Amino acid sequence: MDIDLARTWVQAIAAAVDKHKDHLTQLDSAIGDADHGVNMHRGFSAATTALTDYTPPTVGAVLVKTGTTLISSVGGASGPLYGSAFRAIGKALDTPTADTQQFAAALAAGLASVQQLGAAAPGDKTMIDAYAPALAAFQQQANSGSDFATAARAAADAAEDGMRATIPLQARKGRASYLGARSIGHQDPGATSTALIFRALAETVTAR
Amino acid sequence: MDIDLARTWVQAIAAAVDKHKDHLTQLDSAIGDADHGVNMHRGFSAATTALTDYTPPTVGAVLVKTGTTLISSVGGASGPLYGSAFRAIGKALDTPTADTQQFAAALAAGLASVQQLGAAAPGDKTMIDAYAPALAAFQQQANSGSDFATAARAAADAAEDGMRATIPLQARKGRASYLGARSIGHQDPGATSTALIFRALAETVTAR
Amino acid sequence: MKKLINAPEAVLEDALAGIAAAHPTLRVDAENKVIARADATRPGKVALVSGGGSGHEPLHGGFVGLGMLDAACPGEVFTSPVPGQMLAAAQAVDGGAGVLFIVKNYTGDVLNFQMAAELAAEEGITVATVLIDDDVAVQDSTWTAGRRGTGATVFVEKIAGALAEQGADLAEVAEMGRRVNDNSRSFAVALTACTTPASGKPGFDLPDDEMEIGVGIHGEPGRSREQLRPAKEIVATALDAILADQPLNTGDETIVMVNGLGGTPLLELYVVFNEVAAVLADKDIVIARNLVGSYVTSLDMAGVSLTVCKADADILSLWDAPVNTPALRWGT
Amino acid sequence: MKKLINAPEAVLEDALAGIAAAHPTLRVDAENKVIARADATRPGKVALVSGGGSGHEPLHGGFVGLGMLDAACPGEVFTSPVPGQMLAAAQAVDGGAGVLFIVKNYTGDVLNFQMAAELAAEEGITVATVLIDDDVAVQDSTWTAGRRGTGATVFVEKIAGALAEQGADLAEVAEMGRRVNDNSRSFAVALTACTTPASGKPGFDLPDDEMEIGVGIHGEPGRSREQLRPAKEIVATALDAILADQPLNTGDETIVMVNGLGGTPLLELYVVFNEVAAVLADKDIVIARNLVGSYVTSLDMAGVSLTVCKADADILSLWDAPVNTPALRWGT
Ligand SMILES: Nc1ncnc2c1ncn2[C@@H]1O[C@H](COP(=O)(O)OP(=O)(O)O)[C@@H](O)[C@H]1O
Ligand SMILES: Nc1ncnc2c1ncn2[C@@H]1O[C@H](COP(=O)(O)OP(=O)(O)O)[C@@H](O)[C@H]1O
Ligand SMILES: [Mg+2]
Ligand SMILES: [Mg+2]
Ligand SMILES: [Mg+2]
Ligand SMILES: [Mg+2]
Repeated sequence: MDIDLARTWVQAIAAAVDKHKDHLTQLDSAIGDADHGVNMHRGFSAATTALTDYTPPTVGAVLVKTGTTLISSVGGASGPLYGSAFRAIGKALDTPTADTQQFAAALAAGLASVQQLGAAAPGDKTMIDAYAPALAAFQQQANSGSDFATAARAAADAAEDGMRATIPLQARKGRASYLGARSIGHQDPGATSTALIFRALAETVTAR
Repeated sequence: MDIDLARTWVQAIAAAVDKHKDHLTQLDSAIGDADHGVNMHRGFSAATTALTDYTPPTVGAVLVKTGTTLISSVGGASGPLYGSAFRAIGKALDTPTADTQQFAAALAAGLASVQQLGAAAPGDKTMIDAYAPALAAFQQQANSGSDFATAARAAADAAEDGMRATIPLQARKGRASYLGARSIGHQDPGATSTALIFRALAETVTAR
Repeated sequence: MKKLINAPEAVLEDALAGIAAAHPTLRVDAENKVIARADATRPGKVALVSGGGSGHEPLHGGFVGLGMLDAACPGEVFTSPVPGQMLAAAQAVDGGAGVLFIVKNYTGDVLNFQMAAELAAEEGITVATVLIDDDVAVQDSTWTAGRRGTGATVFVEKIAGALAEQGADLAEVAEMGRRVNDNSRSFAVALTACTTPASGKPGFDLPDDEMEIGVGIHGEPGRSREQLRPAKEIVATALDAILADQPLNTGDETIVMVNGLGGTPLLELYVVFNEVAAVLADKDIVIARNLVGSYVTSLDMAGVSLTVCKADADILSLWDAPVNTPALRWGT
Repeated sequence: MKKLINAPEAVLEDALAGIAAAHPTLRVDAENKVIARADATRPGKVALVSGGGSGHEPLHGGFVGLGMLDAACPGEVFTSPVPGQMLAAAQAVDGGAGVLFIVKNYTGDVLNFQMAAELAAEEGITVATVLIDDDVAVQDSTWTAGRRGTGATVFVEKIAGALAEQGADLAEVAEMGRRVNDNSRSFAVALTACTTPASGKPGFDLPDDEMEIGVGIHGEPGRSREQLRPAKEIVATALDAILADQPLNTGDETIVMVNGLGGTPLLELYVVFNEVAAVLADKDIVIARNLVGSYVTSLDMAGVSLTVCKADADILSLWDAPVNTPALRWGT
């Protein structure tokens, strides 16, 4: 991972969010308040704009800027959560490039930050349910010496599995928790956007 | 026409209005404010109640009481108009019985009262468009020596023709006038209730 | 039909009981269906009475109180009240200086108030009447029922009410009421039909991309049906109609009401007000005072009415005078 | 979707401009999206700041003014505002005595206000926070996001605002806000779903004879779906839930709000209030003060929420203290 790739990743997330905006909003409509697509779109549009005239010294700087922009533009639950995640990931990557192990550690810092802020555990039907398995898969590939692209693809696959696995869960955090048992049977919007983020990473590094 | 018949007529109107309540309201929904059925129902229910413990000295007293009750219970445009009509008809029948010619004159007084109050002319798409032809038919039968039942049936037929003839008219009075040309193509609710009133008269006197 | 009611026949009675329970400043006569100020009319003060069909809340009951109406007579939903109610109201609030009937121009309201005025006269109560007919969507001619009374009612009730509170006599209060009506024009647009409890069905079917232009407040269709357009264009249509009927000059001061018809969120009313303010600012017409909210409603109809009243210094100072009613309150 | 707007993306900006144009008592910072009192905070007065997603108007902007909020931060529709807005609001209204954040308990609102509090602290502004979580329809446990904040927000803003106006310090004002929240319980029922401008479709489909029980104010479905029932039974369900959670005793005094969710006519709210008054009277619980109207809305949703706040003499006297905001005004 280098500075250029980091920037391309954020742009790829923005493109994916743009494409899936309505889907995210419709998922959020079923068990939330119908704004997740718009929120993510507003945030990642702002992030790509913020990165346009910015010359980042490190990989991490790209992601810290992205996180800061998310916090200042998204609002809602996803703004602070994703914003803190990107900031934590970025802060762990204080170098012009990062290898697979470094990136795995950064992703772990990002997840820790989401959990610290949102206090959600795996199985609560949140973005964590895509993020945690994605991180685990990435870490495992890194440990077994796979290259970055392979690790990222494994993470994306795991995120999508985790995303689908939110369907039968009853929400215990976020707005969907208000529905009690009625949240069962719906896919979590935040887990879905997390899967988009990891898929964008896999595609970005694979394309390189 | 005698006191008993007058009372039976009012009861027959109440029954007809009860049966056609929803139809009257739906007609009023298309070009008015969707209350004509409820208005008529409230009024004639109150009228039959008012007549229950009342021992009228004359035919007219039955109808004056009916008119007064309509005024005090209906509201809307139809309350004062029908109320005045019945009061005027009743005031013209200050006797225990009334023959066909007397009744024709009374109906004329009723129409005059509606016109004086509402200032509508034939063709304005109001109750007048059923009332005026009904009166003319009744008067004509009275003049040619027909019996009361024959005259009343002719009046009912004419009222129904007049009612149907309101469909192509553009309203110039009442709420339907606000619609301008869009009132064309709809049957006037008040003309429809007037036709019910004359049909109830015909059936009441025929049954006797 | 989806309504928070017990039964269609019980709506008025139940709502009146609710009004009585909610507002200690009001005295509700459930039998006669009259909503009056809890305090007696000051002897010598002209009393203001208005009324009309229910379904337009807060009009009229929400405007009963100091500086506005002395009593309101609510009829059944969309049905003019009966003369007996109006008489009872006049008797309840007459302070010896006469009673002003404020009547929206609908055949039913006009006839019933007319009969009530005759009854009141027989009881020795002096009555004057102000007829409200501000809706420019309706063609006006001697051959028709004339223009409907809509939003201007709020302005007339407030301003005439303030003048009465100051001790003006019946002729002066009526004259001011007529002046405010003459100075006011309204126009309304509906995005959805409303459903009366008695009918249970929407008054008309409106496709998802269309609106009714020039509607009244009784669920009747409007003058025409058009494609739904952005707020800016809807406002332009409404203001064009209003200003065509009563041209205003540079520097003229106005009171403007952006009124929700019952089912329209306040958020949207502010969007509309922003457009109104922009158009009038462009013409150098001053919005000296405004109301943005749902004041003259049509049950659950989604839509908006605009009312513009040309206001001189007298009118503005009466507007600013204290008022204490459930729906309008300031200065107390 | 039928809305009086120009474009979904422009709703907040346009509405803010409309609020600015309508209310000279407010100062709207369009750039930072902050609605503040036009007059500066009296030095030494604790400043109250609230905010949340838009679509709940008049909450919160309509409660900015003397005796209530000093500033409000409106987010996008149903989306918590961002920390920068809250910081800008705090900076704009801090009078040196600290700022109270009044936060409805939603993950987004809580996290964003938390970040704002950190930023404000860095700027030397003392911040205290009151969390509103009055909705008994939501199961409360340490494992969940906890109860939603809904109607009690109005009570907290009014009562804490009055105390701040009287010169109490930040701890006292926060303490009072928490007391009012602790004393308040709400429950809501929806007859229709609402439609956000961005999604363009109703949040859920509800058959014509069904209602959602225990909904929030963000268009989410409720705890269960039931047959539509008469107002009396709906009120019984809601009050049962409220009183089960906070039993009240004979003679207890309360402030009760019957709140329309945006698409409900005032006529129906009075019908509902009548039922509430009857149930509480039956239990000898006193409704000392009440609000009947649409104060905390969910766009165009048809439905009602009930809020009951147990009130002692202090709370009642603060409730009665002067307030001058677009949506609540008395004593001035
Ligand atoms: N406490 C939490 N921890 C982690 N993720 C959460 C938490 N609460 C909510 N989320 C995620 O946020 C998503 C909703 O985001 P969004 O719709 O943008 O915000 P909001 O819920 O404020 O409208 C949910 O689908 C869920 O994945
Ligand atoms: N000026 C008038 N003269 C005669 N009949 C009228 C007049 N205005 C209205 N009507 C009649 O009244 C009917 C409507 O009655 P109703 O619906 O009960 O009252 P409202 O129009 O007040 O709701 C119309 O269909 C019409 O026939
Ligand atoms: Mg959401
Ligand atoms: Mg009618
Ligand atoms: Mg009517
Ligand atoms: Mg949201």
